Amino acid sequence: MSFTLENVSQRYITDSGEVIHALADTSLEVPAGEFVCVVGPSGCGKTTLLRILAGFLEPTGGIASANGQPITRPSWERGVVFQQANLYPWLTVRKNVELGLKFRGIDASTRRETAEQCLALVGLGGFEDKKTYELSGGMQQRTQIARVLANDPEIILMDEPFGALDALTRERLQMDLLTIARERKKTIFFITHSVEEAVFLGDRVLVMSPRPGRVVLDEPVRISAQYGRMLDGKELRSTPEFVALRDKISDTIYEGQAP
Amino acid sequence: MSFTLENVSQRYITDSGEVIHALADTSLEVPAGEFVCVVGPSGCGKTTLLRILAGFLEPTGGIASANGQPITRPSWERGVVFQQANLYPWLTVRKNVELGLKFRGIDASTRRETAEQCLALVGLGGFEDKKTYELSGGMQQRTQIARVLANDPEIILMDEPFGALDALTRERLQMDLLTIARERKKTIFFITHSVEEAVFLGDRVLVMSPRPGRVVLDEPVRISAQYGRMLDGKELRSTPEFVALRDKISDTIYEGQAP
Amino acid sequence: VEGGRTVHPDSVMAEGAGECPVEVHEEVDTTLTIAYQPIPNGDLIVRDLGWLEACMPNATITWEKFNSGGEVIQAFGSGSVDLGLVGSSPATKAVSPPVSVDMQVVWIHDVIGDAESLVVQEGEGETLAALAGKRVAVPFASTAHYSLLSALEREGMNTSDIELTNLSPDAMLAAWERGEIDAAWVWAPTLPLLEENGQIILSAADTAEAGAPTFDLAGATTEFVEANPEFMQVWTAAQDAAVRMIKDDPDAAAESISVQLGITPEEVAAQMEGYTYLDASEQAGEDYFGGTLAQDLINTADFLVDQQEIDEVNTKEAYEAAIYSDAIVEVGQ
Amino acid sequence: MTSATRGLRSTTDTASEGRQAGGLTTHGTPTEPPTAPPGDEHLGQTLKVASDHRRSLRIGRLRKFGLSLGVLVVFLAVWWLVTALEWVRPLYLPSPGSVWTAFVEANGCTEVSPTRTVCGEQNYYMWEHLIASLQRIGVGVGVAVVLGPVVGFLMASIGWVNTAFEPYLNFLRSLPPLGYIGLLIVWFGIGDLSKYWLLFLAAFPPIVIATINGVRGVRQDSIHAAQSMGASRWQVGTSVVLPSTLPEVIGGVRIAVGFAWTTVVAAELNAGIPGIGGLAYVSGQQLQTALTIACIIVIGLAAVALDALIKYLGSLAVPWYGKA
Amino acid sequence: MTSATRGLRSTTDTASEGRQAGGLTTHGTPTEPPTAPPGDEHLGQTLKVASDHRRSLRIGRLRKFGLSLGVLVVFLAVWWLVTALEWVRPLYLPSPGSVWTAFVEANGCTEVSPTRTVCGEQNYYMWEHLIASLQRIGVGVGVAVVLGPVVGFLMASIGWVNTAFEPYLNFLRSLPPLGYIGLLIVWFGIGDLSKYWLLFLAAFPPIVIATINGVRGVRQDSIHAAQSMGASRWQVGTSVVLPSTLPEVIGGVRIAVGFAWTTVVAAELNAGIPGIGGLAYVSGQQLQTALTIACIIVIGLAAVALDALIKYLGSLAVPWYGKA
Ligand SMILES: Nc1ncnc2c1ncn2[C@@H]1O[C@H](COP(=O)(O)OP(=O)(O)OP(=O)(O)O)[C@@H](O)[C@H]1O
Ligand SMILES: Nc1ncnc2c1ncn2[C@@H]1O[C@H](COP(=O)(O)OP(=O)(O)OP(=O)(O)O)[C@@H](O)[C@H]1O
Ligand SMILES: NCCS(=O)(=O)O
Ligand SMILES: [Mg+2]
Ligand SMILES: [Mg+2]
Repeated sequence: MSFTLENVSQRYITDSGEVIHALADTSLEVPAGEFVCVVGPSGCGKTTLLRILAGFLEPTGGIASANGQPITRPSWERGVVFQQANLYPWLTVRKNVELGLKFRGIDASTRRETAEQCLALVGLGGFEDKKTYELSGGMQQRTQIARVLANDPEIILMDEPFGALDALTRERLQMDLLTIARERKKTIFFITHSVEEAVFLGDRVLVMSPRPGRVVLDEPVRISAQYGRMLDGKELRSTPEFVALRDKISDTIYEGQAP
Repeated sequence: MSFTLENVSQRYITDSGEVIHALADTSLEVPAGEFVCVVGPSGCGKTTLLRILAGFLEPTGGIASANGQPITRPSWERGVVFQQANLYPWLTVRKNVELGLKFRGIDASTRRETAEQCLALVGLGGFEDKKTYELSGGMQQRTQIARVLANDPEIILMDEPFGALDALTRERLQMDLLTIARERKKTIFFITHSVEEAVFLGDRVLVMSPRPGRVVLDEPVRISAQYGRMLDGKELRSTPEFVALRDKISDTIYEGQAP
Repeated sequence: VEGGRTVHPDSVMAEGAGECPVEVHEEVDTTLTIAYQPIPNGDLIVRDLGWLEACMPNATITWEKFNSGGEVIQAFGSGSVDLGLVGSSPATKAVSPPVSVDMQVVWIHDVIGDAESLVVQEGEGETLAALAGKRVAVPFASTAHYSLLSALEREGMNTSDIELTNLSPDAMLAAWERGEIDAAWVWAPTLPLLEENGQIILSAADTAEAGAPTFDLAGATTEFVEANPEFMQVWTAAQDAAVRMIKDDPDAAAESISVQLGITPEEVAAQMEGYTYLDASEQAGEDYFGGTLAQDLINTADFLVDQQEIDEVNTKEAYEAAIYSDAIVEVGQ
Repeated sequence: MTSATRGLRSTTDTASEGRQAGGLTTHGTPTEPPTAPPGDEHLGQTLKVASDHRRSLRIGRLRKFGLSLGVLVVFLAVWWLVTALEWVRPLYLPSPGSVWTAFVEANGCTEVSPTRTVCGEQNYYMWEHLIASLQRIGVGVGVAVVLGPVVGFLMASIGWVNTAFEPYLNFLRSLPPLGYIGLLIVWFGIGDLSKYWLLFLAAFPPIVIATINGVRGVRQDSIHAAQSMGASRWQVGTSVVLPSTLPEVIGGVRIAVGFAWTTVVAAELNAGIPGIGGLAYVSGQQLQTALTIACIIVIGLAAVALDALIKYLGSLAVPWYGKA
Repeated sequence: MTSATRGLRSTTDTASEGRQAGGLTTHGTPTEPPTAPPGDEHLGQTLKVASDHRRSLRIGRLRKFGLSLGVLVVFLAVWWLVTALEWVRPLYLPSPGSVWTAFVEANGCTEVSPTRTVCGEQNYYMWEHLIASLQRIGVGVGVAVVLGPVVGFLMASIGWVNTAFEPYLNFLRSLPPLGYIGLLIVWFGIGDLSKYWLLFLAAFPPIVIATINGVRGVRQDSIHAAQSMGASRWQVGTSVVLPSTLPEVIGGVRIAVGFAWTTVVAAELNAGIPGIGGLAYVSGQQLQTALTIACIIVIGLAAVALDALIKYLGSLAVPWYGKA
């Protein structure tokens, strides 16, 4: 499933009546199956963009659409992974993962099977009957990913999903996510603060400018393609292409921020 | 001011009576003026170590001392910078920074002067009379640093001080901190999750093993020394020495974590 | 726990309890709620010995305890009570505007005498006039309140001449001992305790002599009375039997009442001195149901209008209509 | 980013249930997880206030006011209708008109006869009754406001004090004032002292409990930070714990004042004139239902107004609440 | 790291004031900032419970129990002394012994004359009075527990309902039960119905307010997450908002029950026998002070016990509270 933005812009009104221009006219086209990473300074409108795509927010200008249909409200076809896992503590891990299917009226045995598959996929086989609050942060985040995967949405929107994790857990989840994205051919919109993460994960990296946010750099990442094979993390990070791309993106962000 | 740990170990007892061996026998000597960074997997006892050094916690075994004196309780000579800024919202930025001096009975005009100097040092000149909750996260963190600096402690203990900041702010504060550490010749104990940050900032990096925590790698960082001059962030990160050291440390952490 | 118990099933009852002192009327099968107050008179004997239940085994009777006439009137208004004990002044209020409850006076439980008296602290004077500017406590809206007001009026005084304070009888005692009040118009069990270091200067008996008698009356809703003449007849007969027991066997009467009040029979006997109890034939006479009772109510109402306690006096007919004497006349013969 | 950007709203929010529940807030620090607002029901927390505010803006102040007024009008109309149709006897439910008349008369003078004019009720205007009660609440709650935080502080910070007295606090909290007012009168007389005590006893536990919760909720690191700056135990108490606890204490005071209002009639049962609670009681006893209802309405309005005042003063005293 | 590692304590903490205030807790996610515990004063939150627990462990259960007992003994001794020395007339402050006797007699039978035995007080044993009151509280609070959350839900999620009725809620919350009990009697009679109403009216506002706060406190992202999984509005309500709100609702119920106990005497002023509040009132009127005090103590103990029960049931119903 692809999605597009046409001249989407967003203004907020504060309590005091002030108008905040969060997102400038933004147009974007993301074909099905692409892994897009978005970076940019804090407050530049990344989350706003994601909320528009998710259908949590109707843009004040322009049209966002998925597969040609305008986005008007949240839908299971656009799964969202938040920075906080947002698991429901009154449900077990399994029940959390089954929840989307339950909402959609899928029968119990299919749900159970799907949940188990997805949990196994994120390396949480055997934790099905745990309470969510008995899991570590990393495990909770993986559960959230499994929950979204169980619903099998074609688009996955992720808002700094690994931001609250320690470096180690983060790296592991990055690898898991890459595998899943490749295997399942999902369209992924991934917000991060880490330029390295963006370059490492994305097929394409968007850099946004400070408020009002706009896309100031739209860069394809083709390092693995250039090397003709998948590079592992350490290898990839040591390639000059990686370093160059990282620096270019960092520089772009810095420039936007220059006083 | 130097500090040393002699066979320091720490056990916690849980509510259910279970004993958690958080810190194995640890010995360490940190000379005055050194910038020590500590990395290690989550739960390995880094914070425990810091709490012992700060005097918040008496170790269950061994002796921690600063300048040869056993550490028995918190003291203004060992300033602590937390991950959360912990500013007092009922005080203005200036009053927050003055607070330590006030506790110690320093007269008002000296306090005021010192506070202004320190705020200027962290780039917050002009924000003295703001409310703390009007500051951004990065500014709050800088205020905290100014607050600790105002007290002029010889040892500064920092527990993931930049963990909650975005990449950009983080880089800036790293630079600020390096400058301050060099100018003021502080002894710094710096906990981080980011291996890059540790290598970038530290004169020396300690890697701790999973629980019960112990120092499994104690590595001096001499890259700038090798190049005979201060390298800026980007340069430094591109040197092969940096990459090698980073990988070595990462590997050590991974090894410890291997299932 | 089911409510409305008149007696605890584990209790050992008095001899003769549960035996009807008059004719048993199986045919009465009405359902009603009776309001009673902890005042030593025949009502408590009837309740204690279970006479109504024994005489009308097919009636469903619930007894509810109240602490003042005002509360009983309120219960009448909500239709929660069909028959109950009220003092003459709350009763007058009830049948006068704006309240105008549709109710009837059906019995005089007692004529209040020395039982409700004005006690004055030692050394605070012996006349009402001496109480000018002093603090006098009374439970508002009670018969004692009325007695005090009418005594003041006779003395040519008015409520602003004294510091009139609303106190419940239980609070009076403490206030008295602490010297916070100089006088109180009240009844047992507070009265004898105040008397220990006080002096009675006036009582309801004095007010009665001056033409402002106060009674503890029984009132019933007109609707109930009209629908249940047989019940009223048996009830009146039982009350009459209780009054006769008070006169003929005061010890047994005192024991019954003492159980109901939770005090000793000796204390009860002392309290009963302060009341006059009238049997049905006496009540049927000139001074009461046979004649002046309605006028007593009108006088009370007049006075209450003066005191701004009620808006206006009802018509004479209204008060006369509020007197139900059929049963009394019948029982009194 | 300054606080001005907190608690904002979108001009065209695709509003749904979720929109009303929980405020959407931006955070000063991007990676700071959105913390759930503290559950305290009392102080204006930015999140909730913001959400209220958004809603209010959306509805529009005027429309909101109109709605409130509408409900009031409907309420009065139904009341009037019930009484006009005589569904209930006027004695038991007087018409709005007669309640209003009772209110007006209680605040003015009426001629009873050409020679006599009576002012107020029970020799005081109703507003004098109200002021008398306010004074009593002021003293009772005032003492609780002074002592409550001190005791709460001691209980929260000295283990054995807490162990020793906490059970009594819970016990005290649920005692019916009507049950022990008799004892208070015995000990303190029928004068204002026993009323002060009753109001104090009603107000004290909520404030102590709120303070204890406040002190226990102070972040460890806040205290550690002060200690590492050289604060003595005393300085930690006054400079950190005390101000940190303020919002909870103010919340406790609001609960306490509300509770005090509910006990004001009990306090003024005996010798309660002047006093709005006493007037309510006496008029009830004398079957002046219209006046009773007028008193009750005045009590309710006074309580709501006093609460709004404390809330406002609280927000001045703790401007950071909900923001940091 | 599992929840077992939360709320732990050091074997040798260099305890100071800070130690008692606020629990030191490790977090599942290392970079998760230590969030201040929610201010709700009611449910056992891990932090606070943990801190209690630590303190309790430190003092030792036995010592703690000893201390409580000691305070009780001292209290009783002082009481006994005051009465033994006749500082106060026994009529006003009966000795602990006579309160105990009153308690025992109210639960048993006494011979009044050779032929008659009277059991209980007012024809009911004291425990029967207590049960009667418990039943009333059960019904009154029970209805509030059913309706309160529904109304709270509606008010929190439908803007105009809130605007329309919130003022009345605040108004209702501070009305003195003694003031309006008369009206309730007029409308609902002197039977149990008016008592249920009174207890309901006392219990209702705290539950509604707690529910509103609960609903408003639901994290926006929680709701968004469900919507993005395909939840309908109804499903969001039942699957997300409802369970999220549960802890606050339980807290509200605890406040409500405590408040209901404080009004039980008012509810049972009229036709309150059997009923422990009614018994307290009636015995007070009859100057049976010892019995009144016994009743008050029983009410206090019953309230504390009931609260502990609800707290316990609440912690079973919301095992995640304070943990997630
Ligand atoms: N609900 C809202 N009401 C008003 N203004 C808002 C709202 N949400 C966000 N904003 C403002 O819009 C701008 C963009 O916010 P957004 O959250 O999209 O940024 P972001 O790029 O995700 O930032 P971060 O990296 O900090 O998460 C910010 O300046 C913010 O203050
Ligand atoms: N107060 C405490 N009581 C009991 N156990 C504790 C306590 N504090 C920490 N621990 C345990 O001790 C171990 C070390 O904790 P510590 O906080 O020092 O780890 P850390 O290295 O700082 O971890 P992180 O990177 O997550 O901050 C952990 O397993 C933790 O669960
Ligand atoms: N003797 C007082 C009775 S009553 O006036 O309160 O009904
Ligand atoms: Mg964002
Ligand atoms: Mg740590």
